[in-house]
Amino acid sequence: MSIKKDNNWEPRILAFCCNWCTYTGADLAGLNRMKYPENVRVIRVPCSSKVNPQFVLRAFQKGADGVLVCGCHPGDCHYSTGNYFTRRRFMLLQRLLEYNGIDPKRFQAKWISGSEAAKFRDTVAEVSAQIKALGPNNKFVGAHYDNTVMEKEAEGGKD
Amino acid sequence: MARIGVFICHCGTNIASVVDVEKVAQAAKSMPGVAFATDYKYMCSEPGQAMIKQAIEEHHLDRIVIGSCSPRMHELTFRKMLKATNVNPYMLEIANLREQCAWVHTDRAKATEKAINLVRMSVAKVGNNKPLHTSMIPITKKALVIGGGIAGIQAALDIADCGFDVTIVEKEPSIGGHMVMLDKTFPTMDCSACISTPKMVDAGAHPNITLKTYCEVESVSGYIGNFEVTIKEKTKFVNHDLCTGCGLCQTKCPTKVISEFNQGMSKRPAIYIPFAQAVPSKPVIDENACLKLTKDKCGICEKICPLGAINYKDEVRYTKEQFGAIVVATGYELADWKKMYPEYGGGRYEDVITGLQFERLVNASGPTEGHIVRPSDGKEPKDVVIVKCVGSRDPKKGKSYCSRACCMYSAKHAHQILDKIPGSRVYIFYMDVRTPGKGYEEFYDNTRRDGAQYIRGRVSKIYKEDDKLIVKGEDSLLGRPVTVEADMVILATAMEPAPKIEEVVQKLGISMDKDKWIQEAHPKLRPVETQSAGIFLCGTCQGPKDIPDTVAQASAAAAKVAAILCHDEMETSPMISSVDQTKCSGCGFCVPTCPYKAISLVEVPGRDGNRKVTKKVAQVNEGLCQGCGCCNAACRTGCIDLKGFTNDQILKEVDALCL
Amino acid sequence: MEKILNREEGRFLADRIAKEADVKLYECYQCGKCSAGCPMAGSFDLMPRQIVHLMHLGDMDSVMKSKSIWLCASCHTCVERCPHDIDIPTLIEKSRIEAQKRGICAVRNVKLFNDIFTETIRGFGKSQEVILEGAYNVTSGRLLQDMANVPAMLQKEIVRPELNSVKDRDHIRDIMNKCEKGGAMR
Amino acid sequence: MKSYAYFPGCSMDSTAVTYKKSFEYIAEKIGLELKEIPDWSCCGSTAAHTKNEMMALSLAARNIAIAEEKLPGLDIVTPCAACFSRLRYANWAARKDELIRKEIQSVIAMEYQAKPEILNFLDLFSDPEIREKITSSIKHSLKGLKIACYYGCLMSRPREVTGETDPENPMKMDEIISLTGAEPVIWDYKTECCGASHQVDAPEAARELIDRIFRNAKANQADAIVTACPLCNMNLDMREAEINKNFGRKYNIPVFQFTEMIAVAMGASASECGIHQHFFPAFDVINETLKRNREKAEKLPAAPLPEDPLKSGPVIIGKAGK
Repeated sequence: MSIKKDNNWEPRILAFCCNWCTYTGADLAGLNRMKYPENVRVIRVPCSSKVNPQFVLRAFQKGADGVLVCGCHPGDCHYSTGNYFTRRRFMLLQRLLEYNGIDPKRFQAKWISGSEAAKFRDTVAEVSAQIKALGPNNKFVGAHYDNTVMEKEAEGGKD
Repeated sequence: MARIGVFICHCGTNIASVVDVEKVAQAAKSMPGVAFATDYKYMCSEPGQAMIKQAIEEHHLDRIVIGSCSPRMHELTFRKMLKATNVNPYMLEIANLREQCAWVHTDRAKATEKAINLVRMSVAKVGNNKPLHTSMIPITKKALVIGGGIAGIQAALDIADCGFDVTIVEKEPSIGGHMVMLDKTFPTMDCSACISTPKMVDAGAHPNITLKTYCEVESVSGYIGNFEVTIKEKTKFVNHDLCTGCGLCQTKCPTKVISEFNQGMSKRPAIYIPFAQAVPSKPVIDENACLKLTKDKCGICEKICPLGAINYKDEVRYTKEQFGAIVVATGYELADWKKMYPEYGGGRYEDVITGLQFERLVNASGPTEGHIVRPSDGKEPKDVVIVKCVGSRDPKKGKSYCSRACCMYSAKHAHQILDKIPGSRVYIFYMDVRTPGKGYEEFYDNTRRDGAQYIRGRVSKIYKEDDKLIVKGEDSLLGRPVTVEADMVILATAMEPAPKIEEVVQKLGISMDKDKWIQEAHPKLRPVETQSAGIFLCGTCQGPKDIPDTVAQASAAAAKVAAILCHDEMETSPMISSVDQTKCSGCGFCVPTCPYKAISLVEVPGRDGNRKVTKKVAQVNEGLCQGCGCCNAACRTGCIDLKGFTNDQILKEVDALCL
Repeated sequence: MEKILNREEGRFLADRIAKEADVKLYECYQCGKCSAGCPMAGSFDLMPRQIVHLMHLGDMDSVMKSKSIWLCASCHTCVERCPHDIDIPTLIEKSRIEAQKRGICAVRNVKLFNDIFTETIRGFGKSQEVILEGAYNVTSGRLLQDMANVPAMLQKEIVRPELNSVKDRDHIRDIMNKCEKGGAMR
Repeated sequence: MKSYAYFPGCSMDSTAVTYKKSFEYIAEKIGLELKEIPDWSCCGSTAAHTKNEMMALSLAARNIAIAEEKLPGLDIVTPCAACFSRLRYANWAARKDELIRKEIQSVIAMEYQAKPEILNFLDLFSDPEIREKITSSIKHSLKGLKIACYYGCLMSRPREVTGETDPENPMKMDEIISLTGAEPVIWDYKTECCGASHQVDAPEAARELIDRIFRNAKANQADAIVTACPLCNMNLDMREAEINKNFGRKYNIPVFQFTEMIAVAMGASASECGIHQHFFPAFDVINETLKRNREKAEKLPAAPLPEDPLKSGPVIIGKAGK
């Protein structure tokens, strides 16, 4: 876990992007040579509904400063209804995070279609600026979490 | 221990000009599990691929990370390449260093740092990849078309012409649907029967087409390539193998009931061929009307049938058949305006008719031999009102959508009245006139030239005083209430999905929109597909449309079917969900999340301590699963997981990102 | 006078009225079914449909100056048949109350009759046909209106000359005053 | 028999003589007792809601509040469509929005829960028990008398307030009237507005509405119009002669209250039910019907409801062939 203190600190933001809309939109942003901050890392998933709230918790636990979940616009889901589940799940998760003292701005869900390259760029810039203003996520720094428990869970209780 | 090979592509200068690719490759070497790392000008080129293959050999690599362009670009290329090596094609991850790094950043140091991070994430993920294998499923080279209207007929003919067997299931005694009821078709004023009956005959005579009239789909199981369909054949009480369609029975039958085909405006016998050009031209007995079947009297048809084709003891039959693909063409029905609009008389006035009733009235083979007369007294109407949007564009009483065909057929009706009845006047109450089609606006122009009066406003009330129907509307362009004393009123009623569409949709495992029209997979790019692979749609079951659009869609659906049936077998994607049944608690939470109904609960033997028990667990149908992973997040025990995107793999990516 | 749409000041008033009436003005697609079925439309200077449209444009001025808002019989035929369930009677009622607040009234006699009616109630707690008709005829200047029926009324005992009255008149007066003064002009 | 709180309304106490007499006759015969709300006051009528919404709600609510206090647990019936509408509005508004209920409470300075249901006379006479009693006390048949049942707007609309499921074609009165043997006709102006609220202050605009109602009743061969409201009745009855004169019509359609028809059928004399007290001569048509039926000495009653063409299936053009 890294502790960031210097003034040139850049947040580290994780973006889960669905393969059919947002990931395509992000590729299009590249194709159009749009520029946005370097601090966003995309993880490709088939559908935003694949994103388990556990992934988000894990990211915060490991020191990510922000998490974005992006998918197709409601009604346009490649798998017809997946993003409705996403929306409901993450509305709940946001409240849970807030309850745990994580600023809700650190976790956002956005709908970006395959053609909305500019929206992808703007979203990244905007979220990045917001999180930069919030400062590093120190919530779990020094907390005595036994990560191995989750690790084991994640490995499917192989022991 | 994994032996990972990392290959960083320069993409000419596309990546290398912003990212220090050598530094990335260098950094990769120290990542856990990496046995080999290098960079190269063009990884996707022949020499690039050869280099990777060679590295696999030399360094005994068992999984590969390529840092290059987007996986959406070359993932398939590299998978294909791996097929020729010892490495499973799915033991591959691609770090997107071009579209999502080099092209969007300018700061070399930061971009390089990000690239290293991206590669680290891919390395972490690939370490948990498992070999996956595509499977091949054989394809039954036969299609099922549900519905024998113009959409179903056209789709069946096109598929059959490609050389595949087709079965049409039609619930009525004849194919033909609504089109054969119509008199003329806009905007060309072709005789509808003249252009649709030849197609019906073609369908009946085509060596590759089997007609199953008076039949319904009872159940559907299986998946693309191999649907198993049970077809229910309703009781015809006439053996069609013996019957020659001579029609003698029809003429002698003493019972007369309302004719569905003539929209209630004439009668037909209990044993009947619905209309003259029916295909097949063989009768069925209406069991609710037949004296023999209801009261055990009469029996004339049996006595006079020269071939002994009548069988009062007929029973419902079920047959099972395999199909490779299904086309849904269940069509529409007119909404029952009588329930929606008590202010239009709610059906009390005989001279307030629907557009479809008018089609029968004006049709030369209809109940009046084409004479437009009032149903109540047989007089020729002079003043006719046409009311558009009855049930359409009315979210409170009817449907919120526009039924699309009414503007044009109302113009056609106006034209026909003005043409056939000298001195007649036609008033058309409309909200908007919508004519987006080839030759449509011109047709509307001509109708106005014929003398049709278009009045912009919705009708509020229709009632009868003495001999006249009083129609009250507003001329909203004048801002003044207006009244027309009409002899006849034609309502352009809304189209709605065929009755029992819910059952069809449920049996097929496809979905409907809020108005019960069948949902297409994508409104623009996959307009004739449903989201269930192998099931296609065409015609008005998808939404209101006119004949040209219906026929175009039917041929499109046929092409999609042919594209499946032309293969002997098909490859399935291995990146689908699977259940670890030893961990599944059988809670069933995953079942409703699946848009494809691919998950079901099954009973399997299990153990409770020492006792043998059966327990319920989830099971994924591999033919139906499309690999979205929605069920994964719903699973409480984490036992259902998407291959290629397992929870484990993604968590490893997250961890690597946060390092 | 020329109307400049973007300068219409009535927009906020119209929007507030629409909100209170739970009406979404944009839903109206001007089909005219309301006006076609309106029994009073023959005497209206603005069709019900036009009232909705003017409110949507923010031109409350024209709405409040119209006769239609006074002539509406509150029969609710329009909303019953409206494809979008737009509650026109409530829009009209609220517009009329706003017009009264501003001293606007295009049909004097309707207001007059209502005023007399409410005053009768304030006085007696029950309505009094005889006083009502008499007072109205005197103040409106239509002295002979409906007078032809009076002899028949008396003869057929349809109207008795005695007055009905509530015992607790103060209560009624109290309620009415409170509503008028308490700013309860909802 | 179920007991009810009774809100007569101002007109029942003054102009609606025939309504009052005939209802009291029936009530006595069948042993129906209504408990009048003590010191009730005007419901506010049209005038109040034209001026001030809270006044309209409060004036109506005062009566409901008194009923809640003095006649707890009883539903309220009222013979007048306008009173019915205003009282129901008050309850509807108060039930929908707690703030409105509280505001009304503070204005009327009384406890107000909006608990009792508000019923009109048609609801009351649709009570199976009352209907049973009426059926068994019918003596004369009004068979052959064609009736246009006029419901008016306030008992029908808006449906969320009145609870009417079919405001275009209600049937309650038709069902009640058919108990007398009289034959309700199908017509189209059952719930069209008669303009009663503007007959005094805007007669030029409102008279036409009356004309249209008579015209449609005539076109559908009605011998008489029957109402269930003092205002509708007075409005149509009092102005029929004027309409004939000013519009050049020859309507001969008396206007009754539905209770008069029942009272007559139960054997009331003219003075007991008031049928001679109409503006437009109404006695003869009843008298002739009774005479005709007495001569035929027909047994009673059960005239069929108007045949519903919807149930008899679609139209056959066969008729056209004639």
